Amino acid sequence: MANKYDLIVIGSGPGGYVAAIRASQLGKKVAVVEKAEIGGICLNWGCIPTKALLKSASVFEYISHAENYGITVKDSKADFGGMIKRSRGVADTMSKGVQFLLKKNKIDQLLGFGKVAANKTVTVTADGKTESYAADNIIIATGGRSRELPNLPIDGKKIIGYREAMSLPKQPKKMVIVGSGAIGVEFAYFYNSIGTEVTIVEYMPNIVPVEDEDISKQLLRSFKKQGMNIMTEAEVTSVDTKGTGCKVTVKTKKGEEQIECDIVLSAVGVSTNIEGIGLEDVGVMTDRGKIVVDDYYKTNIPGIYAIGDIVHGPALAHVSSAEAIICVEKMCGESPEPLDYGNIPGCTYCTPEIASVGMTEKAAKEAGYEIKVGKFPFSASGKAQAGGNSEGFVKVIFDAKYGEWLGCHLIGAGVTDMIAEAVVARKLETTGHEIMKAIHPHPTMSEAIKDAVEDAYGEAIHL
Amino acid sequence: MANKYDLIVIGSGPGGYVAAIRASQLGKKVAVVEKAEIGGICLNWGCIPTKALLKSASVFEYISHAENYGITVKDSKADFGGMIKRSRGVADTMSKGVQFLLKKNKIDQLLGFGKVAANKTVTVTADGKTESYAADNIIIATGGRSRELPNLPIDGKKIIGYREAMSLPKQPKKMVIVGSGAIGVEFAYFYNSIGTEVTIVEYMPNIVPVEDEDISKQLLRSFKKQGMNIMTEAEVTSVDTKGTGCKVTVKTKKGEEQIECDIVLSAVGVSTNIEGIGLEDVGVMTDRGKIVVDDYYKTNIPGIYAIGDIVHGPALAHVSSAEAIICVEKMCGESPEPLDYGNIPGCTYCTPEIASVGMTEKAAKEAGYEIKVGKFPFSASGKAQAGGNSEGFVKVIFDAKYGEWLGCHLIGAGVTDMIAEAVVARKLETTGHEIMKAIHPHPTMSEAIKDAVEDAYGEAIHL
Amino acid sequence: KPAVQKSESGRFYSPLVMTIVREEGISMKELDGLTGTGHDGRVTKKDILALVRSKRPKNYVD
Ligand SMILES: Cc1cc2nc3c(=O)[nH]c(=O)nc-3n(C[C@H](O)[C@H](O)[C@H](O)COP(=O)(O)OP(=O)(O)OC[C@H]3O[C@@H](n4cnc5c(N)ncnc54)[C@H](O)[C@@H]3O)c2cc1C
Ligand SMILES: Cc1cc2nc3c(=O)[nH]c(=O)nc-3n(C[C@H](O)[C@H](O)[C@H](O)COP(=O)(O)OP(=O)(O)OC[C@H]3O[C@@H](n4cnc5c(N)ncnc54)[C@H](O)[C@@H]3O)c2cc1C
Repeated sequence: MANKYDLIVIGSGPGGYVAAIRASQLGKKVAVVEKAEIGGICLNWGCIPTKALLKSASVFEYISHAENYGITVKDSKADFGGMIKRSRGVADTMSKGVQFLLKKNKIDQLLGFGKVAANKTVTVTADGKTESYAADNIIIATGGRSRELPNLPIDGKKIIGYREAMSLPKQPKKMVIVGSGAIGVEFAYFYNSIGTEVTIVEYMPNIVPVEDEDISKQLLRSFKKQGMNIMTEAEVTSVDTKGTGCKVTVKTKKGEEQIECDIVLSAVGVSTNIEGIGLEDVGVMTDRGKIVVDDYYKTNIPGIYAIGDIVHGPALAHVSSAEAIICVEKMCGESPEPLDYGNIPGCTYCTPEIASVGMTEKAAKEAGYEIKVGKFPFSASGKAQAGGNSEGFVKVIFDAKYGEWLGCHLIGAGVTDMIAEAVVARKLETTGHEIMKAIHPHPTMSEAIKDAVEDAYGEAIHL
Repeated sequence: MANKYDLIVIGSGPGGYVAAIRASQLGKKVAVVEKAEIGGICLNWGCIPTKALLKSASVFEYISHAENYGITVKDSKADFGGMIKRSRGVADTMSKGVQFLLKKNKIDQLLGFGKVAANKTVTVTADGKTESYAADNIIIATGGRSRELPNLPIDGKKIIGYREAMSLPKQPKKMVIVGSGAIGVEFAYFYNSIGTEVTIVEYMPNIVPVEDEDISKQLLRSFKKQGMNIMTEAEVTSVDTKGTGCKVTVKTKKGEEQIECDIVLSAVGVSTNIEGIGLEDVGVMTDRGKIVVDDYYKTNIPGIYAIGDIVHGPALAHVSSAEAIICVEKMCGESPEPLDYGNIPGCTYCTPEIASVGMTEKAAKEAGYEIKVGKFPFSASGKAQAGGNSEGFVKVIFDAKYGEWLGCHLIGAGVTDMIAEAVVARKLETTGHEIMKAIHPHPTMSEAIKDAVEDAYGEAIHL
Repeated sequence: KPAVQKSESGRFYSPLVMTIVREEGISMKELDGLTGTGHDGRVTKKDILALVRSKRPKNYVD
């Protein structure tokens, strides 16, 4: 077979393209198979285009409150089409950027549907033609797609998933968003802030249910203040799409309720793309929709690896990329440390932003720790006051016995850029002491982390 | 003497008020003497009100570029008076906040001019009356004021210092700013962005001369793009204020030049408030305008300490506060570590923001290190693209031998909230390895730090 | 207050490791004798907790 590679990666998302580049850096001959856009969901339909929309929304919000900053604005309008266009443009630029990186690293791009086959072969089908490629190693990084609930079948018009939500032809007047994880609340913030009437329906008692309860409560307060309608412990039992709009039936603890809207966004999680890619043919083991791998992302079949959204662990771009590097370095004979899944930050980019790493207060208690908790509200921060961003707080959790930094939970302006401090400090096995004694510059939002740690240790100056 | 304290602090800035609160926490009976506003320069005429103005400017800039984000704005106007009023309001709120904290900690506020006198006494003079107070310990934290150059005497009308610059009755049309340290460039950005024609005159070859040269060059490019006129290796030799405006004579390498403007802002540094406060009477040693202290801020006179802008080290609020805590803890018999002056971040809040810690490339080379340098431009960052903030970069400097993180230099949007990662990691004695292996969330600006470290180690994925 | 201490061998230990060492009364010599599983043999929380567990000193509660 002429087409022989050291490594073939199926899927070009932040798992796949990073794996390919790292392998190429380590001297391997590499190809990437991609059936849709280079860069995967993350660059084309996930992380990046949503952040572009959210930036438009936050600029629009500043304009709406311009007089607070000593600026008079006569007349402003959110141009929905313009925002969508900008977002698609940013996604495009980033996708081209990855194409450039792949070329620069001499990685072949095999466009088409990839499938693993016997004897370490990958078949690529495009336009009805199938080619075979041999490889010493294969990494599967085919990522995910919107999960569908039985009562909420996505039709792409009135009941939509995230793709349609970021490319609608016109702005809906009323929207029901089902699910309040990161994707749900990001779209909720975006649409609400540009004038759509938004209702969030969440099955659990709290919105952003994976976060610390205090964070959920703050976001609830903030979102209500922004004018959203929020229903928790609630479930969509059916959607009637026969008329001009939708009639959504929601079951709550108080009974059933009907909500009318133009569009229902289903944001209830992600399913994995593991069907029809040959796993059964070669015998790759899966478990509840995920491919089973070891600490270095080896499947049960020698030479076949899997990373990203299709393996256990949180479905996040930075996790996919980290797994990619560990997988490839190990494959190439280096000795990377396994990923510490206990130290992975999660971010949500609505306003106020949320960022957290480590255990929630509840999880720490359930794990049997005796804890010290510290909190610092941005309302007491000089920089937050100066910036007009005094909503939110920092919450830190320490083990009372050894001083380990068990968890850090932030909600407020710009906190997604502040959580790295906690990740790095935890990686370096800090205790609270070092954070208090590291000089945080004044005036910054990041000082609030130090202030919260001081609070945990009973030494808060600014409270 | 009835008025007996464990500790009297002269000056209520971020040095003084923090010292007072920490001492009160440790069980001391404390008073603070203040002749002007509680909270010092920082809260009233420094860090905080300038950041309020800068926020107004950046909101105004967003409005001016609203169409980039898919927003149409018909008519917008910077209301200079409104911006100033907001800034004064924020300063006021913060000053009241500190008054509240002092009360809460049962610290007496002695309003008037404080002086140290023999036998550990402090005299406080207000409205012509002088009271004496005894104390076991005295901390001097009287801070600084605008430095005046002989050729640039501040008249408060046409040749002004920072106080007037943040409280002018009306916006100048043309302004010459002398000095391009943090204060100079922050005002330059503010005034230029709201429509004042700004010229910066800097004596040194680079603007922001304490920063790494690459940072200075980037800021120069950015400021020129924003339309400022920038003169380096230039010196104001005289200002003629006789006419309606000012005629500023600037000596450059090419010869002399005359610039007309409404207002000249002198931003050439800070002098210390050490005159007339009794230092000579009690024999406190000074050296070139600063009070001489040891590692724990003791002066040569037992029981008298000095902290903040009036002692050696960078004149920054976070330094004053850190010194305050170390000074007080030591005084109270604890064992604080001395401050590591090599790990103090410096921030400048113009757009693009600047944040740095540790050595510049030049300093590292001069210190004899063999170095590894890594750089990552925000133009290659997905978050920066999505946010429309692709100007600037991250530059990191490592010791090639042991991997020590010698310096970190950031310029770009929001970087003042990102530098804490480097400060904390350096405090925890990281090498580059741990930074690369700590999972930075995607998509964030903070990823660029990890990317720059990867570049230093020859493992950059995204370059 | 946990100060960052240096070992006699000059090895660097993380603040968390040092806190555990102090809390559990482990000697610097024992610590220096430990082989770490971290990057470049660094002793991590995991390694020191394993030592604590193996010794089960009086004040250790499982
Ligand atoms: C709206 C939204 C917002 C998000 N925001 C964030 C965020 O802010 N931060 C964050 O960390 N994560 C975010 N995520 C999650 C993030 O996008 C995913 O975790 C990440 O993209 C997973 O990377 P991956 O490489 O595993 O797979 P993907 O990015 O899903 O890439 C898989 C690629 O494989 C291709 N592919 C699939 N099957 C085949 C096949 N058989 N043959 C060839 N190619 C194939 C797909 O076309 C796709 O391009 C978001 C997700 C969504 C939907
Ligand atoms: C425009 C500007 C912007 C700045 N921005 C920043 C920034 O962003 N970040 C940063 O870190 N630093 C910044 N600084 C520097 C910062 O303000 C100072 O480093 C800090 O205020 C020093 O604190 P301090 O406690 O030593 O003194 P100060 O804050 O100067 O406080 C001293 C106090 O003592 C009082 N006082 C003086 N003499 C007497 C006396 N004899 N009796 C009674 N009271 C007396 C004064 O009235 C004053 O209130 C800025 C400074 C300026 C001017």
